[in-house]
Amino acid sequence: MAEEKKKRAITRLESSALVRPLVNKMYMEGAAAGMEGRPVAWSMVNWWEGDIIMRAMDVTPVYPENYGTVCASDGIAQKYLGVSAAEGFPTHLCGYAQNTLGYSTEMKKAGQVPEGAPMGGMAKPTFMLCSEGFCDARYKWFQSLRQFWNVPVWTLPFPHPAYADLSLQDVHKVNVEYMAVELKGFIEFLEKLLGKKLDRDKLKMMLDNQEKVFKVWWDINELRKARPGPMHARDFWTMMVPCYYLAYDPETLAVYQQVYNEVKTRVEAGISAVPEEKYRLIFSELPPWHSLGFFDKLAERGWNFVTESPGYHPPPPMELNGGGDLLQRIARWTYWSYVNTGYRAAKMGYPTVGGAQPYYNWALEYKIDGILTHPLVTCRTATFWLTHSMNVLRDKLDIPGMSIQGDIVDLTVFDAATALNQAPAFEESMEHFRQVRKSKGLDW
Amino acid sequence: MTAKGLAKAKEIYAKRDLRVRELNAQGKKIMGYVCAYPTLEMVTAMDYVPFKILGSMDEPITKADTQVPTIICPMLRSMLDLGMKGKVDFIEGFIGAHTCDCTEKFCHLYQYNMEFPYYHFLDVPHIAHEASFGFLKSGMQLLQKTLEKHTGKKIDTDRLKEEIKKHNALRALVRELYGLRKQDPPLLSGSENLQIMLALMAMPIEEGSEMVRDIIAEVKERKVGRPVKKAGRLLLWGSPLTETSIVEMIESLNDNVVMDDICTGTRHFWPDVEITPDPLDGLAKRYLNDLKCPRTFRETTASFEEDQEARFGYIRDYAKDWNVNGIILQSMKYCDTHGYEVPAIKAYFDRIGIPAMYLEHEYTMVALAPLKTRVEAFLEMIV
Amino acid sequence: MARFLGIDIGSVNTKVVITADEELAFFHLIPSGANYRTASQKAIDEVLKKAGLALGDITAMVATGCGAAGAEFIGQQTSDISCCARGVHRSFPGVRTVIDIGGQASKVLRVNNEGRATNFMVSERCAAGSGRFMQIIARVLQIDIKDAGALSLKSENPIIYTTSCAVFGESEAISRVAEGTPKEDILAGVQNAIAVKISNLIDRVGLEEECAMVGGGALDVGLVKRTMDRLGIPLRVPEQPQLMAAYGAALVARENGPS
Amino acid sequence: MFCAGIDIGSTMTKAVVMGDELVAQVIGPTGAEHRHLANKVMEEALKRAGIPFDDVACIIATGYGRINVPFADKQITEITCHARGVAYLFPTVKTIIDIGGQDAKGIKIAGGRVVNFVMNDKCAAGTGRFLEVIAEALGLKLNEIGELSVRAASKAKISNTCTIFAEQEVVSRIAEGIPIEDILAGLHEAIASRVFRMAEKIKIERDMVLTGGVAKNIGMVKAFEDLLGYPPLIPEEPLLTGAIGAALLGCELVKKARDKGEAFERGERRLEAAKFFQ
Repeated sequence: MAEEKKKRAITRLESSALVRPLVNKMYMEGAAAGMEGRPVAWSMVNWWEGDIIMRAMDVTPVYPENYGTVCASDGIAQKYLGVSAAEGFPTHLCGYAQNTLGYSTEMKKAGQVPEGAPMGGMAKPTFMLCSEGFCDARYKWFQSLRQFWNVPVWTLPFPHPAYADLSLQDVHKVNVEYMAVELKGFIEFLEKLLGKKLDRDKLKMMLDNQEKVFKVWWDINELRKARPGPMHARDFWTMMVPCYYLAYDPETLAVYQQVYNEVKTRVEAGISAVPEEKYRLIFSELPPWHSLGFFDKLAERGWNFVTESPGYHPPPPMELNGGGDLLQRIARWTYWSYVNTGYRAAKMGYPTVGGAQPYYNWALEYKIDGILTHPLVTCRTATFWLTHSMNVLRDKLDIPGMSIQGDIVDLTVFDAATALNQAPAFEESMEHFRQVRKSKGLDW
Repeated sequence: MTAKGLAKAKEIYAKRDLRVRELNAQGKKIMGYVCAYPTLEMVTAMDYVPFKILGSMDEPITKADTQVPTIICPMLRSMLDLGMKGKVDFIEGFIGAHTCDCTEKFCHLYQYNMEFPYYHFLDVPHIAHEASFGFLKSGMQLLQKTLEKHTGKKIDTDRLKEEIKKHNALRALVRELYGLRKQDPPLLSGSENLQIMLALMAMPIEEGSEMVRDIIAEVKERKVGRPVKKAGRLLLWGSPLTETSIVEMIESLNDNVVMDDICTGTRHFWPDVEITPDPLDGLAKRYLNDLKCPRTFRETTASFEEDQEARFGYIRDYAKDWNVNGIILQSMKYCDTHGYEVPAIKAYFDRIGIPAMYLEHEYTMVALAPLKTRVEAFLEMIV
Repeated sequence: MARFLGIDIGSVNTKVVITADEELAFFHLIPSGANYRTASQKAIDEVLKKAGLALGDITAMVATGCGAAGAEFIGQQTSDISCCARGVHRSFPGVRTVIDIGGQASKVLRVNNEGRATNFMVSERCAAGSGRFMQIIARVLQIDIKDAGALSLKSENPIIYTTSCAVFGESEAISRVAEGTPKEDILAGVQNAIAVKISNLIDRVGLEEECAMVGGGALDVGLVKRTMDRLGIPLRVPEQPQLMAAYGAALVARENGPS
Repeated sequence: MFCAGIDIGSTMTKAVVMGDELVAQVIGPTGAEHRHLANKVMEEALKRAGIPFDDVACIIATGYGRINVPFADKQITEITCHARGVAYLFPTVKTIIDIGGQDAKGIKIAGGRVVNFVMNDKCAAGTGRFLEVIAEALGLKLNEIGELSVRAASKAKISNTCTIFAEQEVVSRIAEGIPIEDILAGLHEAIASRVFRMAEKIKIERDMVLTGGVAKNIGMVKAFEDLLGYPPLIPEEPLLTGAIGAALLGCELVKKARDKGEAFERGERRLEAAKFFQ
């Protein structure tokens, strides 16, 4: 009974239920392609750069990172982590990487998808696609996958310009052109590998759809700034996958449009995602997938997670100029998804740097009372900026932060009990800083 | 300072800012840099003394944990910590580079905390495609621009070529110095060598060349303090070592460390820069392709074995030429760049019959005893 | 004058406090033992006896500490961090940073001028970082924990433990004794080890003076001194440092009123 | 020719004298307070072997306390010694798991030689010490807790990793009325799987030999059997493998020297107490 009540603490979006089928479809496609011997690519989150081109060439990408979350919630990840360690990989490496390395070892041993692999497993790759984007340790990971899969690995470069350069349009021009040239190389690589030509009209159609998806997804997040917060982070996490991997797909667009409508209706009717919104919070980094009930317990206390790590959001409306050439358009969006926050920081005179900038902006726009960070022990990239972000919010905006350690794959790290025990103390901090903000004339 | 040769290296190693502070007091400007990738030839062409910013394994981290989590590269944490404690207040600015993920983020956060008058971040691509060289070149041009803007001076092509010659001269001397460890027993111990390398990264280039010249003469002559013959001839691979403690621990056992492939050793100095009509072409090639660090993705569509050959062949050549009978793959914890490399490199050397052991450490001088037991057992294993 | 009760059910001891309004009037402390529920009931009975009161005379009660969940009959519960903040603030209004050395973990918290926690950090659950380390070593050396602190102050050169594990530390202490190392040096070594862990926590939370040390560990004058030496600032220690969370719980009860 | 090996562990000192075979063995007083008295154990071993100190061709010290042993000619790490000793007793061995009082090791062997190893010496969780502490807390003997654990109906979970807090948790779980057998079964499984996970890093292969004090604990043996899917091999006296290996390696050193026509170079032996700390 108590369980039941907890489950209901967060009012989920009905339309978020439409997302699951898309994700399942994605996995079934992957498995099917493997069985029918069609080309399959193991691909990293590549920020809409490589996927769309692979899709246009009828390659079915499967995503080891996302599969890591699947294995984690299934519990089998623990086994794969052990196997990876047995192969000699240090245990401080990315949990998704260790999971994939373990999975690959097992699959190679079995000569097929290993026993007990969830969601039909990941089919043997025809080639692998890396991206340097955001976390460039990842290309080392796919490079080391070659000891299991003797197939080519292609790496998409991803410029990470300096903060000081971010206001310079000519730097962006150079960077986007470099990416576009490399995309050309990638297409040649694919055409040679697959023995077929890229259908540019198809690519253009997909790209148009992708840009529409960015737009509606962005608009949904704009709606979430309303008080009370109409959409809880839990709905975001449910829905983020298609935007990542299936943005080319008209179905995705259709679903997101329904989500938009539902959120809009909620805003107009003043419907909150939690019973009584006492505190508006940002949740930083990927959630503890295995114990999401944790958020219902906090929702009962009036904690509304109105937004979450900006890194998992689509790029904002484009502000960079440049030509309309297809590859340049693709490259520019991917590049923009990384530089937009620094670009904005530059315009604001650098109140902060790196991953902290978006938190700074969103804390202001969403009128945040607190930030709950979830450092992931095996994900340095996600964790690096969290301390700085908390400092900046506290020192510059008088918004307190609390931190609970967790991991992307090792579910044993996260300790909900301790966190809940500390919740009352953190509420005091939020109340305290509310007073401080008032005394400084801030409006929340 | 008056000391020469080994004594000088030891003195600067003991106090890495000793020489640069002296020069700074005499009006010389000091430019900090991070990792082996910033274009030092441009730095010296601007009459700066280059100073490699490093962490310290024996200074406890007390300030940096307010800024960064403890699960990132411990050396970068230490660098930030030392910076916040005012240990690098003599540098006018620093040049960062996108060598690895943590370094990229670190550079921006470091500048945010330190607010140096000058900061440039060089975005070095991780792949060596044809277009990548052009991309790095444009990055170097941007570096040149910001340097010129900051100093009000111009770098002309001839000056840059002169600088390249100077740096190449030092590189040649360093290779000659390493050559002295080919014989058995080596003329120079591994920890002495590391001291010299660390000193070289904290003094002017020509002064460094002179010091190395003196050392070469000195160790050829010296009667006392020569390493003795021991069973193990080890090659040390991996992440930067900024103190000699770990090498000393290793050499306190039945072996000499005769060669290395680490960021504060051969990697920094080994390849020369080819002097091309536009010097930036030669520089781009040297830093992106010839400089060997696991951070660069060496693309290959061939078999995994050929892949390994392309990635590790040069280390095998070291091992052959320096007659190595064991390899220690050392890396500080939380280093992804080296961590991912370990199984592939170990498999490679197992295949060609040189035993290798992975030694993970916490980038600290204390609690070396457990590591010592591991190295001891490794030696008992191979000799 | 209203009476409020606060109980802090810790991993080692259960402490209960009765206040007359905001004043700490009566307290009782017993080992938590194996069963938090029985311990808390017993402690409450005892303190009521001392105060000559019945449960009905208590206006409101709040339970805190790691065993609070086991004492649901008390009704209201809250975080020991908030309670600690409240208790210390009432004792030392000027204090802004609190170090709490508990039986299972150490905490550092920042407190505002109203006794609210504004930032905090809790150590990992490893005995080597908690008050338990000292108890273990004191037992090994056959010294009453009460005297350990005073003795440790005599230490000229504290040992440096070769291990970061309290259990191995125990064996190390034993064989050092056998090798003739003075007891005070062995004790002082423990205090230094803990002081290092404390200052790491403080580095992450940020130190703002005044600073106080509470919890059972604060009864150890040696630990207090060595922490002061390490931080380079004075530390304030309340008369009954181990009661601060229980006292704070009573103050929270007063704020909340009857449930 | 007689050689001696002495394995000074954190809780026990083991000494053997070997000729062509095992001549004498002594397992010395337990507890950290006796560590430094290794010389007494050595004397006892020599007495039982009936061999004068000076007639021992070579004395090798190994184990946690090997560093300052005044009466040893040479020190060799416990990793090499265990491997040698086990390979002597079980020529077919491929993997050794040794759980001592202060660490746990996994050793990979090919042709009697160490080819790979892994060890945990950071914390008591996952070492023999853990079980000792628990046994002490329960007022039981080490062998008793093993026997009890195998009688468990189900396995109770203990949430604390830290030995000290686990000890405390155990006590309160018993107070909650959870059968002691179930708690012990849970603990044995926890330690076994922690050590197992570590040893998997070098890929456990048959034959697998379990050594160290815990190999006498049938609860641990059972827990390992469950994890491995087959029973591990156990030496007759699982505590002695390190000392035996040390003695054997000593004999090899002496032979090597003699084959070269040289005399084996002894240390200046003094039969005095060993030191752990300066």
